[in-house]
Amino acid sequence: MNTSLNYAYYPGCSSTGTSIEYDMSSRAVCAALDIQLNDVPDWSCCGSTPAHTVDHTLSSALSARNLDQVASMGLDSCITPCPSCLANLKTAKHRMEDAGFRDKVNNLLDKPANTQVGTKSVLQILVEDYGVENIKKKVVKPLTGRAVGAYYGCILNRPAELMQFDDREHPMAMDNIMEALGATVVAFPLKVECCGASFGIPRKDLVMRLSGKLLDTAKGIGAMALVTACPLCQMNLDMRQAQVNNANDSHHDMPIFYFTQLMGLALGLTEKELGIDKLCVSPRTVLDAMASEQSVKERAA
Amino acid sequence: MKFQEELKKCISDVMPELDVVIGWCASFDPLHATPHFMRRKEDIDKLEISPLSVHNLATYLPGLRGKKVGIVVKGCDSRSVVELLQENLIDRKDVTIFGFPCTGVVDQSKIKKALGHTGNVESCEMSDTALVIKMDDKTQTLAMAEMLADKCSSCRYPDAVISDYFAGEKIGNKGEKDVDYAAVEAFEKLSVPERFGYWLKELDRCIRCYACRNACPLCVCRDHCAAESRDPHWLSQENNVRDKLMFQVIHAYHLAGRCTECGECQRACPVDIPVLMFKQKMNQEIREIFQYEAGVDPEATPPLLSFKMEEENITEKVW
Amino acid sequence: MKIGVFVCHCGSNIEATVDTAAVAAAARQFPGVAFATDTMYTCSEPGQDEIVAAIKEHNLGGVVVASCTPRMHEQTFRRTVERAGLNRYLFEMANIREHVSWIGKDREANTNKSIDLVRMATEKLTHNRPLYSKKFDINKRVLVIGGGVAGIQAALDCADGGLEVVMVEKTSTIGGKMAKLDKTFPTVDCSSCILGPRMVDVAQHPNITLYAYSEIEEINGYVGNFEIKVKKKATYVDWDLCTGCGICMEKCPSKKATDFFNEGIGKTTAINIPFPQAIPKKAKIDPAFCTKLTKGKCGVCAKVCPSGCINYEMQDEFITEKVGAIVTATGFDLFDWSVYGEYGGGRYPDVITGLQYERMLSASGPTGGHIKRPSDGKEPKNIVFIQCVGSRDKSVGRPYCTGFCCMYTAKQAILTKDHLPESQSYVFYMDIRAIGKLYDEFTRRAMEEYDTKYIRGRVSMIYPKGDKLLVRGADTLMGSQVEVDADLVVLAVGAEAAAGASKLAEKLRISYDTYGFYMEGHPKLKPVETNTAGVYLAGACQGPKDIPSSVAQGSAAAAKVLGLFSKDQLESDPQVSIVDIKRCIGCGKCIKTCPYGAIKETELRGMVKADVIETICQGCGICTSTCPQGAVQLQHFTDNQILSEVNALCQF
Amino acid sequence: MKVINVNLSYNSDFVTQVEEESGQKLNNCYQCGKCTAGCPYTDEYDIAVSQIMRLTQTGQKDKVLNSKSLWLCASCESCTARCPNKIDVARIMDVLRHMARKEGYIGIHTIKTFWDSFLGSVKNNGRVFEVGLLANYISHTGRFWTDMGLGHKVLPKGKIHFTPSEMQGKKEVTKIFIRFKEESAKCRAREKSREISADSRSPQDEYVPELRLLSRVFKHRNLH
Amino acid sequence: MPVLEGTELRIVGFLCNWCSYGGADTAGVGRFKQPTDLRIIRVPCSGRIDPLFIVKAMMNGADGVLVSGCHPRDCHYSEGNFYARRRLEIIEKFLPILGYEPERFAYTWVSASEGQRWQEVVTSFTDQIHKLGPAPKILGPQASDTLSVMEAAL
Repeated sequence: MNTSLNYAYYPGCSSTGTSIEYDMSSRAVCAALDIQLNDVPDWSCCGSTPAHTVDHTLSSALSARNLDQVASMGLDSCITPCPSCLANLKTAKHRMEDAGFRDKVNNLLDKPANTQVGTKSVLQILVEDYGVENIKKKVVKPLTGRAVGAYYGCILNRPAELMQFDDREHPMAMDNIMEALGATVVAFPLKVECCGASFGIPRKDLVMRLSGKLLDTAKGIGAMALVTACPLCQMNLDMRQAQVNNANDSHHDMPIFYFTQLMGLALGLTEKELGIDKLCVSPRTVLDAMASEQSVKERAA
Repeated sequence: MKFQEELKKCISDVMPELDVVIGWCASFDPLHATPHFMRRKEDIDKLEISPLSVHNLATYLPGLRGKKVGIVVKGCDSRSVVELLQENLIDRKDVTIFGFPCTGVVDQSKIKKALGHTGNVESCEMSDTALVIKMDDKTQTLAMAEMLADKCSSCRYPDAVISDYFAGEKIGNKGEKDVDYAAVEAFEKLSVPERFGYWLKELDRCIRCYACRNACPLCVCRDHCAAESRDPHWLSQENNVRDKLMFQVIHAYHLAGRCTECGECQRACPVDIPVLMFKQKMNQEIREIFQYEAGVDPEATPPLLSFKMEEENITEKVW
Repeated sequence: MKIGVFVCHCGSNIEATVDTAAVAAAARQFPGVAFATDTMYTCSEPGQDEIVAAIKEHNLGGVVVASCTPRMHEQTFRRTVERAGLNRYLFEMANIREHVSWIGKDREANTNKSIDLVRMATEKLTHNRPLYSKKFDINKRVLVIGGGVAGIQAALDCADGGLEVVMVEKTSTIGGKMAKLDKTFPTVDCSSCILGPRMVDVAQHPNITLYAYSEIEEINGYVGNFEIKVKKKATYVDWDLCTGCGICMEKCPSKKATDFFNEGIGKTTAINIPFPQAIPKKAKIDPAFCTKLTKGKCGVCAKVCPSGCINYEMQDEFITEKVGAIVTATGFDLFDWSVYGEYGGGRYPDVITGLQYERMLSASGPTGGHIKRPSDGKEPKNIVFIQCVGSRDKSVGRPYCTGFCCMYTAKQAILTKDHLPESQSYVFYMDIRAIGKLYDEFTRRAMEEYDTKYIRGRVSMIYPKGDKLLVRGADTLMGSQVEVDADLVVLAVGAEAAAGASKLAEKLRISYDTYGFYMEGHPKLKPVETNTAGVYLAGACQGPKDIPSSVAQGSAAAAKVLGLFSKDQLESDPQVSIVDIKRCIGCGKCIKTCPYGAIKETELRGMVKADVIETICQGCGICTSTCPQGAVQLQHFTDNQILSEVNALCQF
Repeated sequence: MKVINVNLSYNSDFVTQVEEESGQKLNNCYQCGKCTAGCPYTDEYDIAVSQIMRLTQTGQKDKVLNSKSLWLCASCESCTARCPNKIDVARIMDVLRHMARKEGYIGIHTIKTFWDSFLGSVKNNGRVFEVGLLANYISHTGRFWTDMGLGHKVLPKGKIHFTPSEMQGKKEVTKIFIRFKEESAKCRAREKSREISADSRSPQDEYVPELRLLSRVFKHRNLH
Repeated sequence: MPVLEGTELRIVGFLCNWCSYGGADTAGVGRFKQPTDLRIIRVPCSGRIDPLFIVKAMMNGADGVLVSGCHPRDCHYSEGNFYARRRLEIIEKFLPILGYEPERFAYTWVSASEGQRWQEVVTSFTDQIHKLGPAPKILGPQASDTLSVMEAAL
């Protein structure tokens, strides 16, 4: 296994707020696996969805500034937990390969944009660079006992030509990790369906319908919890779960973890450092079930 | 040369079975040697091996096919013999090869340059380090190292690679490693028009005497050289630089994967055109693309007469 | 040599963008040109007569025609000059249509280019020499590769025409894809009822030798005299003894073998006969599943076999056959649809291919003709058919239309209603391709009489919902997204070139297109010929085809073979290499590089020389570009001929 | 129902512009509907994405740019990922939205305002300041924060900060926005002169400067 | 009149009869527009092409030479293009020492069905040659005939 994994790390805005626990757990897990993360100095917003809905040059310019920051660290690639940031940073690099477009972007920047810096997701480097087998070796508290489903969201691996990661219709990265952690993984059919994304505020009704459908499906296949890799997905499914229940009068009580949180637990980290307490839907029952199952196993052993 | 007597001995031993043995002997002046065809024992005494033994005697072999021939070879000459065997233009059973440890031969043009002219040389004493030449009743000493032919200073095969008798201590062949293409690389630094102009200038001197071809041990077409044929009609017989240059390219391409860089073509050129460079360039490519060197293995198949379905070192243009 | 030049207008095809009169005028100035003119249609009868007349009148020694590609009319015009008493090789063509008038509209540039091409042709012509072909005997046997319906048709037609036929079939029975079908469109008659008898004819025809479970190992030789190496794969059953009684199948304990004939619907035994009407009706062992062959235990079949024909030591066997012509009928394979992740990529058992569905519908199939969901064996109610899976889809590298899916889907919808009156079929389609006699009427019936719901749009995803599959597609006519709760989904999977098609093509020395389908000699005029003399195409190996067209091609190919064999001798192409014996120094470089071993060493006054065997030489000219002294020359493409073209184009 | 004259209503400039800015060839679309089939938002669309493609192909500019669908697309890439003709449909939707903005078509006010507020927040802070963004959004939609109910869920978890996270480079970011505005102004001028945009209604709205409405937010908080 | 002065350059193509010549025909039948500079010499197989033809063409004043044959493994004569590939590669690498840009020569594979590909090949190769401009030409029997002009030009 590669002993000296070392990356520039771009947290993204939501890590300072609504997805703070994703950031915490990502850092904690990487630390536990001796993966060194170096924060991108004075990073700014990638522009997210709103920017590219307004204009592609603006969007790429906002991303380009951060790619420059990475370059200033003397590195040629960085990683981020957030798929939306990932998409923007990758798209910027890709589009700026076209000279005409690059010039337009440079018009908006202080100094000409760097076009060499590539971006990967935390998930991608965990499965590709670190390796599921090696993760397995590090497990101290297997996640036995409860069935989890993996939900990837729409842009983690799409469009395939750009993202270059996992299967575009049936990604398996998180499923494989969860399996390695000892969890029972139920095949989630709507892995790449949209959750309603950034419409939570302007068009809540959309999120209610789409996220509702996801939760129904998850329940339908007997998942007790979902793992996600996306702040927006997690927010829509977790923070808004109560709203969803009201809107569709359903009665979901399904914990929505960041995959890094469950990884952390399996690697023996504390709930505190993984920000488990920051989840809106309480994961207590599920976690306790896992704990008890473990103890059963231990006694049996 | 200390091994000379030893060599004479074994030649005379085998002479009875041979029709002729080819070597070198003194020529019109002390500064030149000339090919020496030995048929009788007494001829052997005239055999002289020295830094003046420049000629690649392999050139004579195809013409003597069918006869029992003995041949004295320098390391470089022996590689031409290997090529002739590979192309079954001579029969191994009819050829007896005498090798010796070659310490290099001189480049007459360098000596001429050093002395101004070589009109009436009275004597020439040679040691490993120097040539002492008496001429116009004054004595001049030239450093041997500086007078050696270029091919010798970077020689990788001082000992015959194939021989039936070897006289003297082998020096040791370096083999196919670290070949020196400095000359070619230097030339390629020139701009495109500069290169083009250079060859026009050089070839302009060419008098179409074809000494380069006649000296080449691997120009085996003899009377049917493309240069003077009407079918195929590659070249006109006019005195124009285009055809002169074209001939050099034909020569180089026909030698691709065969040339051992013995340098006879360039040595033979009466107007000193650096025609060897074409062959060196060709060999450089052959070596880089096919890791092949001619004149080493009589059993090998040269690269242009074979192929691989997947060529590791050929990357084709993508459109 | 006095040369005549004829510049063709080809109606307006050339004249529209090339000033043919100007080309002719320029040609008159070329050395050797005694006569030049432009003509309306040079290939027409008056056009050809004009050439003949000019040759006589100006006693021309050679002719240049500037018109279309030589691949089109070189033969035509060679015959023309021959009629006028010239040798057919004292003729050259300049391609000023495909290579000039059709690829650019700049009249000046085109005219100028045409003049160059004509100059080139005349220059070459002055170096042409009369060539005379030799006659050689031919072996009037024909090899048919592939025992599908196209191959069967070709074989029977040839055999009935009195030719000896060798048929080589890769699987252990002939019948191909058609044998797997339940019914055929648009008549809905039973596939095996119409194919069965033809298969039996093949088995019984005195002129046909059948090698089933065999493959082509090697092909040598040339038209009239091919030598074929056939590999008979080990069946572990002595077919001379096997009676096809089937006891071994009843008793074989390993019943988990892949059932290739039934497209993986259900399993079969390690020793098996693919289906009751198989031809030949002989058993073979699938070594991957036979415990005797894998673990050395069992041997039941050997014990029960009444004729004692089981032989576990059997090895592959090689047989050489000599034939004069080859018909390739290797058919097609189904596109691997598992690349469609959105359709489950093969993870959902109740999403199956059309061919699997056929086996389900067939009374001789694994379900005995009952439609059952592979997952739970239940009868489906809602059945969704999805068209264009692996057809008309650039994103999976299959931009072409397979052509017969629309029809078999309609047929399957109709059959579904017959089998399950209560069921409802839905068809997601883009366009309905129903060209052909009674075809459109047939698809209409599916809608009008059988109430099949046709929905115009592609399907974007299929996912399980409870014990059903949710099919989400579009109805572009309604302009909305639609969903169907399906019990069974049948994919109209498109056709692709048969596995290994390209490998066989290399052995046959025929070319194939980007997708592996074999190239016909000419898209319009040589539909079953190839560019290799004596090799013909039949059926879907040339491109997706339905049964009628495959059969038609089978007969067409047979007609070509019978035509070829109507002569007792063929004329060899004189465009072969010859050795100038005095130039040759016997270095043997040509012998080393000849792909056909067509050059041998001879002796001339004690000197080694090269010698070309004319009938074996195929005229590639590798030897010519290999020989340093130009001693071996490919006639009609000699160094001097090509050099004259180069000089004509590049005059300093 | 309106009869459309196919040649007169065909706006070729519009088609060319879409093709240039998206780098996609509209004629590659053969209307199989797979994009519509996979689009999670079709329910809310006034015009299905495949029909947007068709209308764009046929140069029906006004109808397309007026569509609400443009604003409801969440760029989930389902259409792009599954298009049999490898058309980047999502990108075309983006481009159409850009044009709609430039030319003052505003399909859905709330969504546009939300995005503007978001960018306003980025413009001022270099990063998104969630609370500020919300406050801003509320003040411009006049809608009382629809997610007030979440307040008591989220606040105690320390996920919400009432001051933007500080960064030095925020000026650089602000400059990006300013330059962008200048550039697009120039561009609009050029287009006007070329008379490409048929009718350029209201000029592009500026990103509303963010108001520090912390107090108001606290009020909401006290409500619970 | 060899080429249209100014607008065209002299480009010679050597195409094998079975694949590339057919491919060029297919392009024609499909009316795929192409630059007019290229003149095609038809040979049975790329294996027939003596690399010296290419040098001959250059020295006779060609500005570019394009060779095209069947795709490897798809040669009508099964091996011709394999030999061709080696020989053409050698000559391509050799041209520069004579004073010709290597880009003036290219070889590729186009099958009879690849009309589109042929169009791309011709178009991009022609552009490539036009970017390089005319090749150095030998203007007379004596070197001086050429050199004087060259120096004047430089």
